[in-house]
Amino acid sequence: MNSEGTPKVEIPDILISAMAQEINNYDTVLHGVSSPLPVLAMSVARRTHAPDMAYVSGAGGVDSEVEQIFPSSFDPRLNRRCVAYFGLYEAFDLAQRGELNLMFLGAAQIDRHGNTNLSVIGDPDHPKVQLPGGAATAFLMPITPKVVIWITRHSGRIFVKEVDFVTGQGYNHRTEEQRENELVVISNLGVMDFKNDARVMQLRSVHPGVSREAIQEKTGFELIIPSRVPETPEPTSEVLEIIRQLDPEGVRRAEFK
Amino acid sequence: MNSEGTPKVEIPDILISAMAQEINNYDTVLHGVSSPLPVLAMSVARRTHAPDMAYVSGAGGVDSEVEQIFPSSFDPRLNRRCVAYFGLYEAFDLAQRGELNLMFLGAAQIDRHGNTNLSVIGDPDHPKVQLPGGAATAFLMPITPKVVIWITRHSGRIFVKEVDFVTGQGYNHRTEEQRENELVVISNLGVMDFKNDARVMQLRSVHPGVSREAIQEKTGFELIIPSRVPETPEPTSEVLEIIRQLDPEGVRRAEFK
Amino acid sequence: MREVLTTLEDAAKMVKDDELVTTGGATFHRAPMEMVREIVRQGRRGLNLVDREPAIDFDLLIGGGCVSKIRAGMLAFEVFGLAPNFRQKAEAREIVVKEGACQPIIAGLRAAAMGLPSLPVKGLIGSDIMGVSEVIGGYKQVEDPFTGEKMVAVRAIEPDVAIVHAQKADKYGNVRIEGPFYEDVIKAKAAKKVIVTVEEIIPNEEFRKMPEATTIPHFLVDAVVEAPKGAYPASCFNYYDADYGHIQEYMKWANEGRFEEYLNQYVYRRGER
Amino acid sequence: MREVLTTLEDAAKMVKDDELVTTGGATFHRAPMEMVREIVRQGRRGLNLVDREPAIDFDLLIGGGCVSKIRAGMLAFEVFGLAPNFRQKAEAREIVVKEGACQPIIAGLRAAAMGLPSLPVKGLIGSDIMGVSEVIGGYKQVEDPFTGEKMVAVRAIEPDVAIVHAQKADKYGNVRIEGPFYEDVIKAKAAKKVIVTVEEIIPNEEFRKMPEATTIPHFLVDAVVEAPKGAYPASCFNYYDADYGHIQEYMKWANEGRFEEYLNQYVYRRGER
Repeated sequence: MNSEGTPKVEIPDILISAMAQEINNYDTVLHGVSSPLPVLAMSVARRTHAPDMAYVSGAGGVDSEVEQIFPSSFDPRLNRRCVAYFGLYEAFDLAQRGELNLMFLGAAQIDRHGNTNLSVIGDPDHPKVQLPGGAATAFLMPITPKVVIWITRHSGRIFVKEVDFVTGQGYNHRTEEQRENELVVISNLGVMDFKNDARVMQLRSVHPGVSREAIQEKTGFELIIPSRVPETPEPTSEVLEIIRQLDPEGVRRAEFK
Repeated sequence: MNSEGTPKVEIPDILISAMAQEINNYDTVLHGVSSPLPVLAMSVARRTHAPDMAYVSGAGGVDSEVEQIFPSSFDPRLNRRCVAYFGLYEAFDLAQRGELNLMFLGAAQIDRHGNTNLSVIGDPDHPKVQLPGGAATAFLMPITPKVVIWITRHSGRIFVKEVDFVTGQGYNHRTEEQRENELVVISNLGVMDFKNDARVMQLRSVHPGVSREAIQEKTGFELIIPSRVPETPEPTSEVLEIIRQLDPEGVRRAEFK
Repeated sequence: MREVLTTLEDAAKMVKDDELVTTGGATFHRAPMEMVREIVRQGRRGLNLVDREPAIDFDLLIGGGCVSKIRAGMLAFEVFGLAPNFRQKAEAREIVVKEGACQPIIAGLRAAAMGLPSLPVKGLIGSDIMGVSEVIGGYKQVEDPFTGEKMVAVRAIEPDVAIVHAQKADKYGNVRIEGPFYEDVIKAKAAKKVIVTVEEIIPNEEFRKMPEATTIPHFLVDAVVEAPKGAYPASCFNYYDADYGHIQEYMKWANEGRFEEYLNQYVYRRGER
Repeated sequence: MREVLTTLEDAAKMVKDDELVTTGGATFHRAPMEMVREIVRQGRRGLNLVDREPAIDFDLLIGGGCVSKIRAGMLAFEVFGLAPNFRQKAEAREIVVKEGACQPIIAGLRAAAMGLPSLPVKGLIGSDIMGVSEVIGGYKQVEDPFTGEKMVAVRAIEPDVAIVHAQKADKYGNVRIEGPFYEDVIKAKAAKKVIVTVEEIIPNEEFRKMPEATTIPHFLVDAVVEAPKGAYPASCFNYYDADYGHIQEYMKWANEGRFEEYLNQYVYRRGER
């Protein structure tokens, strides 16, 4: 139905759209640094199904009317027409009070329990690769009611049996109470969650054109694959238009290279 | 030398002038609630010998140009032309860092160790008189490098053998380190400090026209009285003029009634 | 953003009997008096009140019979003297008083605002305040885990309701306080429910034009009420000064045992609109 | 108020070898780049750096040979990738890296700002970050004295120097930050010495006209320097945007082993004035 004027769907669009779907209206949502996809997903949600969400930007603004994204997710231009400034330390206080509903986080490695690594490949004291660091991960992962991890290059090097370093706490590194918090993984191939008693990664949906077998093959551990796995919904033309309007220069594609 | 145009010196003037003398240039000084005398003393100091002090008002303003005082020491008009707002909680953080040099506090009772009571006369659970409460006293007394207590009605009912309730910590309720902090008491009769090894109250100066014997008589415990006790210096005409300019309605006299 | 604009009456109903309540402002400045009057009119009972340095707002709630317990750093009428209803009811033991100190009350509120169960403070040790029987919140002597320094841990104070009077808000609950904030932003973060009365409701557009002036963002606020002169007889910076004459009259009536008359004239009768 | 206006050169001399330094801003925004360049020019050595999410400011100090230890929540060049000098020197073990997380770094700075030896935070437990060998600061698992809740106490981080770039200041050190503050006010309170570079020195009178816009009062500030374009190539809100082209060029030179050329062209040569 790729009608005239509707742009072609690309992989980043599918991730952004799926990430936006994780946001409910009235949620208070925060994004952090290096987060073009979360900024776009939050903007899409606000302009579509979640107009009343509280949009808290790592750049400092609340409910900004984002006009365009930039290579930095802290660019002050992202605070355009915000209603207030709210510092990251204040947003973290909110998280400690349990009032931050959703956070988007990245990962360089992830395992079947949902542990993520953003710190180091190899021995931490003798790093093979020094990663940028976990930022808010170790703090927010266990205590936030819902965390969405986005991964742009789904492969066995990233979806590993065991992470080299537990930056973010998977379900096997959490308290009983923290195991109630939701974790969703959205990659360039599909959407995964942990909605089973064992709290291990299971396939929730596959992106259009991706088979369950292909995902399993590119995952370094055994995924739980239910008998029925739907397709991730394609982004609507409205969503595609918002993405193209906010990111005319294609910043969103940088992470996929 | 009560020359033409110089106003008559009153007891409040002597207290205010003596309180102002306790402030050094470059000191960071805070006043609290119900504090017309401290507000006047700080204003006098800034306009005379301590122009570079940091004047932090309990009303919220920093280095305000106070034009007139009011029955409330938190009146926002006291913040006139301030350079910044600095909340009381921020000033308390400063105190915890040891960077608040001087605080003025009141007292309903005081004893020879410098313990003050602002809480209750009689048994705290069955109060004979419910006092207003200690405000910042229990927090600031022991940790502030210099505390100045002002008392407007020097008598044996206020200067007592033992306070009914220790709101503010005298030297016998302090750690070794806290015993280094200075405590000065300025009453309507004289100035007292604790500059002796035992850290008990001793007379530093008597106000003009007050004898050492009169002070001892109105004090419910034995004061240490050095062999030479000077007179408290009279306020200069400049100081008197500042006081009258800032307090044309005589708010400063309310506490002496 | 969700619309939270409501009426004084409906907002006051969010305050339930026996709840823990804190009010904004300090002594005679930006006290939420109109909401206090409405709470008295609605006959709320058994409230627990906590604040650093309240004055006429707490005293009116006490005089109106709404209060069972108090925790304050200081409750007085500045140079005018003791808070009349507070003193009478405390000495008659009709209310329970927890002697507080400003810093632990601030720290307790900050702990709640930060989502922490407690916060350590300096000072306090050696004061009899440490031993006063617990009414609301509490102290515990602790040692810092790194330095061993003796500190006092203050339990978080999470009010059921914070009532703040401010200058401006929009219908979504974005709030602009002008002049000193006191602990009002901390209180809005610490409390479970936040009610804000304002001199003026202004368009959301005004907040977007000057976001740096917003002091409380909408998602912390549960109800906004337009209440011009809502702090009277307390001051509201940029709008009106404290009416010290009225405050002295209030004291006179209360101290002369004629407080019912004050209530009739300034609280109940004002409700007949 | 004491005059603290000085030159870039003299202010930079307040930063001593081996001191613990934090910088204002976040990633590519209001980073105090002009002061960083001056510190590189003056050949400071052995600095310990701490910040939540620094970027080119820390990376330039590392590339300039000034740094021995780093503690950061994240040190990267946003979507452009890894911080080039940081990565090279960390992997070559020429600098020691303490993996941090944003919240404990913020909490450590807040503890220092509040005059507390430590501050508890939630989260963290279960992360390997807890076990990383201590370089700067530290964590300790504790239980809340009231609730028994398991928390992580974070040791106070009291930098020897905080370097902040802001939009405006007066000669006494009253500072006005426009747009987001990040942790800059906390850092000014936490550090022993505070150096502020600004786009513009404005008269004290401007602060008195609009005190609500003052973000750091003079008594927290030890030196003020007029440094127009002082955040470049980072952004300075209301003055200029980040120069992402320059930042990518910086990365290219560093990644291609030509960082000395960058230093010659943009740091040393600029110093010849």
